[in-house]
Amino acid sequence: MEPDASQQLAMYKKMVTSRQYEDAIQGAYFEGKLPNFNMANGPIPGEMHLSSGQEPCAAGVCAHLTNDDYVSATHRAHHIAIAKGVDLERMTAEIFGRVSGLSGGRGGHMHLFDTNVNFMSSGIVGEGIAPAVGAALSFQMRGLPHVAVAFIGEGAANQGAFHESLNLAGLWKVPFVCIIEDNSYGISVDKKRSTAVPRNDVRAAGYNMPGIYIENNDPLSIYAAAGEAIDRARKGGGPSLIEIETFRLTGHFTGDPETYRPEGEKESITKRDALPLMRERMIKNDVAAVADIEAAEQSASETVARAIAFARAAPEPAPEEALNMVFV
Amino acid sequence: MEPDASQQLAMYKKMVTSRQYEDAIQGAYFEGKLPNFNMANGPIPGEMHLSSGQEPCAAGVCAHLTNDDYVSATHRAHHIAIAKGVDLERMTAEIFGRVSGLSGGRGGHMHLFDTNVNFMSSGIVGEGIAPAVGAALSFQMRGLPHVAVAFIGEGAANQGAFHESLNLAGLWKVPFVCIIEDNSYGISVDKKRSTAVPRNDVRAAGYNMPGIYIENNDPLSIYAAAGEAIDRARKGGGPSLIEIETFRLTGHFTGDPETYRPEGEKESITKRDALPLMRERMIKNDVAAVADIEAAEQSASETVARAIAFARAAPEPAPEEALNMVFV
Amino acid sequence: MTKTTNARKLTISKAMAEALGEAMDSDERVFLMGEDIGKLGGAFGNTAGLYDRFGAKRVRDTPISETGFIGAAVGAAACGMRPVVELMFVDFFGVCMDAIYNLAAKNAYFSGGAQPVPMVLMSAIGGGYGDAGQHSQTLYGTFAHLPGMKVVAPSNAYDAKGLMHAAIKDDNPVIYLFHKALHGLAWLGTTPGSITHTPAEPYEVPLGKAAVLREGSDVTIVGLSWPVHLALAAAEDLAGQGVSAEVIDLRSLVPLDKECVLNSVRKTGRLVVVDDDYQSFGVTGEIIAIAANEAFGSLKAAPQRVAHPDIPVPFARPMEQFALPNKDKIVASVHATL
Amino acid sequence: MTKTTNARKLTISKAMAEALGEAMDSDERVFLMGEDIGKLGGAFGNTAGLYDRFGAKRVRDTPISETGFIGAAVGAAACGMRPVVELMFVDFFGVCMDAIYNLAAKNAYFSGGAQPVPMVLMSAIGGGYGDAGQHSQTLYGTFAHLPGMKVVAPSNAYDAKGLMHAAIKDDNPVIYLFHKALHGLAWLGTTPGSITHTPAEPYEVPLGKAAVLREGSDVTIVGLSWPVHLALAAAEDLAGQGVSAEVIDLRSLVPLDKECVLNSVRKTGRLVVVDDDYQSFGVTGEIIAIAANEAFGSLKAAPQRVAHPDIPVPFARPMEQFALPNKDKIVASVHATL
Ligand SMILES: Cc1ncc(C[n+]2csc(CCOP(=O)(O)OP(=O)(O)O)c2C)c(N)n1
Ligand SMILES: Cc1ncc(C[n+]2csc(CCOP(=O)(O)OP(=O)(O)O)c2C)c(N)n1
Ligand SMILES: [Mg+2]
Ligand SMILES: [Mg+2]
Repeated sequence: MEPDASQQLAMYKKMVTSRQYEDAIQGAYFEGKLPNFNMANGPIPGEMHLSSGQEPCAAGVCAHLTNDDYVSATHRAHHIAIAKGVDLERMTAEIFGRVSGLSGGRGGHMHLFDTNVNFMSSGIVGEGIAPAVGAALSFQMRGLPHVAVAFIGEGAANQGAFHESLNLAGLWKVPFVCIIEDNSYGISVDKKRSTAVPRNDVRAAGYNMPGIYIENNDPLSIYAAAGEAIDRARKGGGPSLIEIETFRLTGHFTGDPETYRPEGEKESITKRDALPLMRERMIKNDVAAVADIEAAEQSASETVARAIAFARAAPEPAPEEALNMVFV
Repeated sequence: MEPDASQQLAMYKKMVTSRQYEDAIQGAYFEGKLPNFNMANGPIPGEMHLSSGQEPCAAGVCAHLTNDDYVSATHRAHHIAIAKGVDLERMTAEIFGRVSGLSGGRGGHMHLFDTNVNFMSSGIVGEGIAPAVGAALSFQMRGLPHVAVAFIGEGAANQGAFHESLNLAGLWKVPFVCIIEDNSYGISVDKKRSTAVPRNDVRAAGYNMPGIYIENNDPLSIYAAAGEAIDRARKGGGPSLIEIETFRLTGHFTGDPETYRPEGEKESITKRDALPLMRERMIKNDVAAVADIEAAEQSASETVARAIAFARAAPEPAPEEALNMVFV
Repeated sequence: MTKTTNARKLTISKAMAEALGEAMDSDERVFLMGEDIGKLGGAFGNTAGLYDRFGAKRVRDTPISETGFIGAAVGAAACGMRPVVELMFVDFFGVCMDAIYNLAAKNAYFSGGAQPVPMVLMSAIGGGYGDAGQHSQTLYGTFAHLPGMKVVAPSNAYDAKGLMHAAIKDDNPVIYLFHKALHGLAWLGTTPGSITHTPAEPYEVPLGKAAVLREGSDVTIVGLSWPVHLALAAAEDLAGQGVSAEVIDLRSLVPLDKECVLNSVRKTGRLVVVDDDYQSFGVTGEIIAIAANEAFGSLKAAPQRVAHPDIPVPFARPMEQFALPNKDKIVASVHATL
Repeated sequence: MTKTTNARKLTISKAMAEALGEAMDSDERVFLMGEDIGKLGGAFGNTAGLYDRFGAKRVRDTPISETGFIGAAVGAAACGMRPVVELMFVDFFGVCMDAIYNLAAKNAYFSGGAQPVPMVLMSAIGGGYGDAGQHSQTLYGTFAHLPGMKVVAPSNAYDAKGLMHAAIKDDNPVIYLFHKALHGLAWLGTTPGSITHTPAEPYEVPLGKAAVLREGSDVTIVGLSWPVHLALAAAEDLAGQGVSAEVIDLRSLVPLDKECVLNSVRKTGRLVVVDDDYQSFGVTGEIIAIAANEAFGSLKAAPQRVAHPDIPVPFARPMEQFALPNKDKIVASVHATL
């Protein structure tokens, strides 16, 4: 399954929007937090986990999804939310803790829900997998042609929730795909020190589903593999597990000094950044004209700027609003 | 690895002790509970999970263990405790809730601890696996030649704890063996309806350890496979996963009407009962003389009778004793 | 609680199964998941007959994967279903608490109300029959302490059915705890007072409304689930001693019907709280604190409590009975307030 | 608490790391497990420098497998080790609660005392810096409610070091909760009062002894961890208003130093309990219930409480600040008792 020219450009646009978004969030995040980095300060308090470098995973997978398809994402969710079509203005307002945010500021960056596009995220490693299996079950029970996708990190594949959820999915043959973004780190612990096997695709055999490993953070291979898996799931062919080699170009959280990285790693993964590589390839292969690419980039920065402006303009919630929505 | 004649007889003796023990416990358990079965009554209140039929798993594995080796067992623990050498009199007193019981009656049948032989059991499915990995870790850290073995049911292999523990074991290459007693049922749910794959040995590949499946509940094959795995672990070769086809000849709990069993199943597994089969084979192959076998059986019934008598004679604990040993 | 005498008496177990069946009949979105709830009808009979009526798709046996299937229920609830899941014994909450308290209970809040989680988690509580420390706990205080879930525990079949209907209709996660000593299964023995008239039609008992089971003027005894039957027995004894005890069945801890308790305490001036959960940092403390804080002027004596001491539930009968609340402990506590 | 002024001031984070290093020096059986505790030195710096000093075997980074490594600690403890494990945020307890409350906390009881579980579980609690509902909880009430574990939460570096030594020496599982607002990390901001003189030598602060941080005669304010600093600030304000407040730092919930609280309440006749945990069915209820039950005759006014309301911790600053306990709320509560 090869993405055609317009699909490639669309993916690139998602990726570039996501990257610009992360850059903008990073800028806003550091406001008021420097010179002495203190998480509590600035327009965006708390932890911040950016996805720069991992855009191909989200763009390649979500290219095959409609609004009805369900996606659960992790603490590192922005690229996925953008690829899934989450309302970026309300999402940004949420990250800024504003009243027009997706949850009116109750959840923040780690708790992004957009029911219009069936998107959720959470801050507990592995917590989103089972809900996606349950969403897939509901599609299966109701005879709907939708699929559910759980995005997780390679670190999450060692949580019990991963095992239980994948077994359920394989047992019930629900339309579910598990995407593991293998950025080779869970915070500071590299995969070799956390995972008994080099690649998690081998674990798929334990759940009666195909396991695929994609090297090199390549948007086109991701698109192809995810397309096949999602298609199969949609047609009743059951779940799949896809692990993708990707790169976390920033720290685990914004402000992370990344002292645990081996010498030279940052440079080497930066050289493998999929964004410029895809851009070059599109040009080289005549997939898109430079003008189209620049237009996409321009439109991305406008989208991002609009979202940030929307968030900044939105009012803060009234304190007592905290008491609402515990129960509906 | 073949057990020699005396080893076979020793295994048989463990198995026969275990079977006679379960029969005796079942008899005592029903006292005061009939005609209207009420769990609260009789000398042994609460649930009772008997192991009749599964003796080969315990005998074949524990034949390779010393008192220093660590074993964690499940709610269905009697055969394993007996094979591991737990003090049968104190264990029985515990099951009867007497003051001379292993914990003075605090734990009961689902909570059997004998620190002299490094044995524990618990009532939560999958709960014992991680402690065994931790025991193995302690042996590794201290340079001791001991191993730790976790016994679980096939149903437990779908718990998150299984996955997390096996990954840890494979990652740290600790001297650990996981034994899955596949009696094909978790209470009423058969393996086909709980487990995405027919056999759990395939899951070992996800944890960087050998996976072995043993058919037919055969004591000799179990002895051989366990011997190899334990030996390898003892020598620093890392963990293994062994799943054993076995048969639960009774209900999940004593009193279980077993209405969920397909027609004829009970008869067919009873025909495959390893106890008479092993007895016959030993005689046929001249491994043991009938007289030796009968002596073993006689000695087993004396052991069992002594244990039951010890328990019945032991006093009940003082009520206020309940307050002690929460903290040590 | 309308209780007529000559009538359709059900056990709590049967009342739950009946409510589930009715809910499944009237609402396609309702389905069941849990261990052994299919052919077996549930370890405690709560789904008896439903597998045959509704089939394996809507009455789903699960693997022993509580995090998996409770988490799946949350996702199914997000996509238009109304799952009812069974956690066989509440003691198992430790293997799946994240899916309960961080996921099911908080998604509504985290989504600003956009993604409600209409699900019911039913689970067996309580001991008294020798099942020891990992199969005899009640733990309702633990759920009630953490925000985002409603917590109910019926004391009789009438309430059990009505509360189940209300729980299924509720758009929030409801933890529905049934006590083994009340359940009506032969193999567990049953407190007779739990077997009550239960109308054959669907009806709701609202979540968050306590019931005054017996009126009295000298002392208020508060509890829920099994302990209210102990309280009723104690009240009967006390009546013989000339002490008039009011007995309140909270029926749910979240929402908590504070007003019912406070009104009674303002009337009687004396309070005894009875609980089958661990004593410290739990239900008894909360009820007493509410009374001390909001009805201080009415209190004529130190409030008392009868609860499970802070020890694991012991196996041996003399030790377990020692630890459990009982009628005599309640009577003694009432006397301590007089 | 011996606090000299001109001295070796440490943060809680450094005090914990120092105690861990000393314990590892003097006892080979002590080792550490947890996520990112190795090279990184722990998400909160509690193991800073220890990986270099003691190596990867005794300072073990783990996978994100809390049930696995906490359960493994129990097994290691059974086989002669004394593990200290870190659960990065207490909010993650839901994925491993079985290993904590049913396994670690009960094995001593289930073995009749034959198999103690000498382990420490340290975990970060608290919010106030915008980390939202799954990274800001305290949850100590939940642990304290369930039998078999000790629960400590230091309010300053002196206690942090001494309690850590005592916890490691203890043969029982100890849940050791350090509050992020006190921890002394630049990126979290720190309440200055938590940075105290800390002797360079090993010493123990006994588990279960509360500290009277400030003597007073009109009202008793009880708390632990971060809230005691709010209580001290409130007491200062109150002093200016002519109200003499006694401030008690419980330091541990299990064991609970009831006598210290009761003695103070018997003296002042007034009680305010401050907590950073959810209000209902938690710490404030328990302390008030104890006072109402055991010092009823001394109480001059309704006891009050200041706690986190029963809502998830909200993200946005105005809402989070609204939910947190603070000095003004405490002062107002004290006035309500006067
Ligand atoms: C159950 C649980 N344990 C630990 C954490 C703390 N934590 C947050 S992110 C993270 C690392 C996750 O690694 P991975 O799954 O690879 O995702 P990545 O951060 O690389 O995107 C950890 C340990 C958590 N949030 N939840
Ligand atoms: C976490 C947990 N879930 C459910 C149970 C209830 N339960 C007890 S035994 C059992 C079946 C276990 O099946 P398996 O692991 O195959 O062991 P077997 O009973 O066949 O020996 C179940 C579901 C439990 N004790 N713990
Ligand atoms: Mg990662
Ligand atoms: Mg089984």
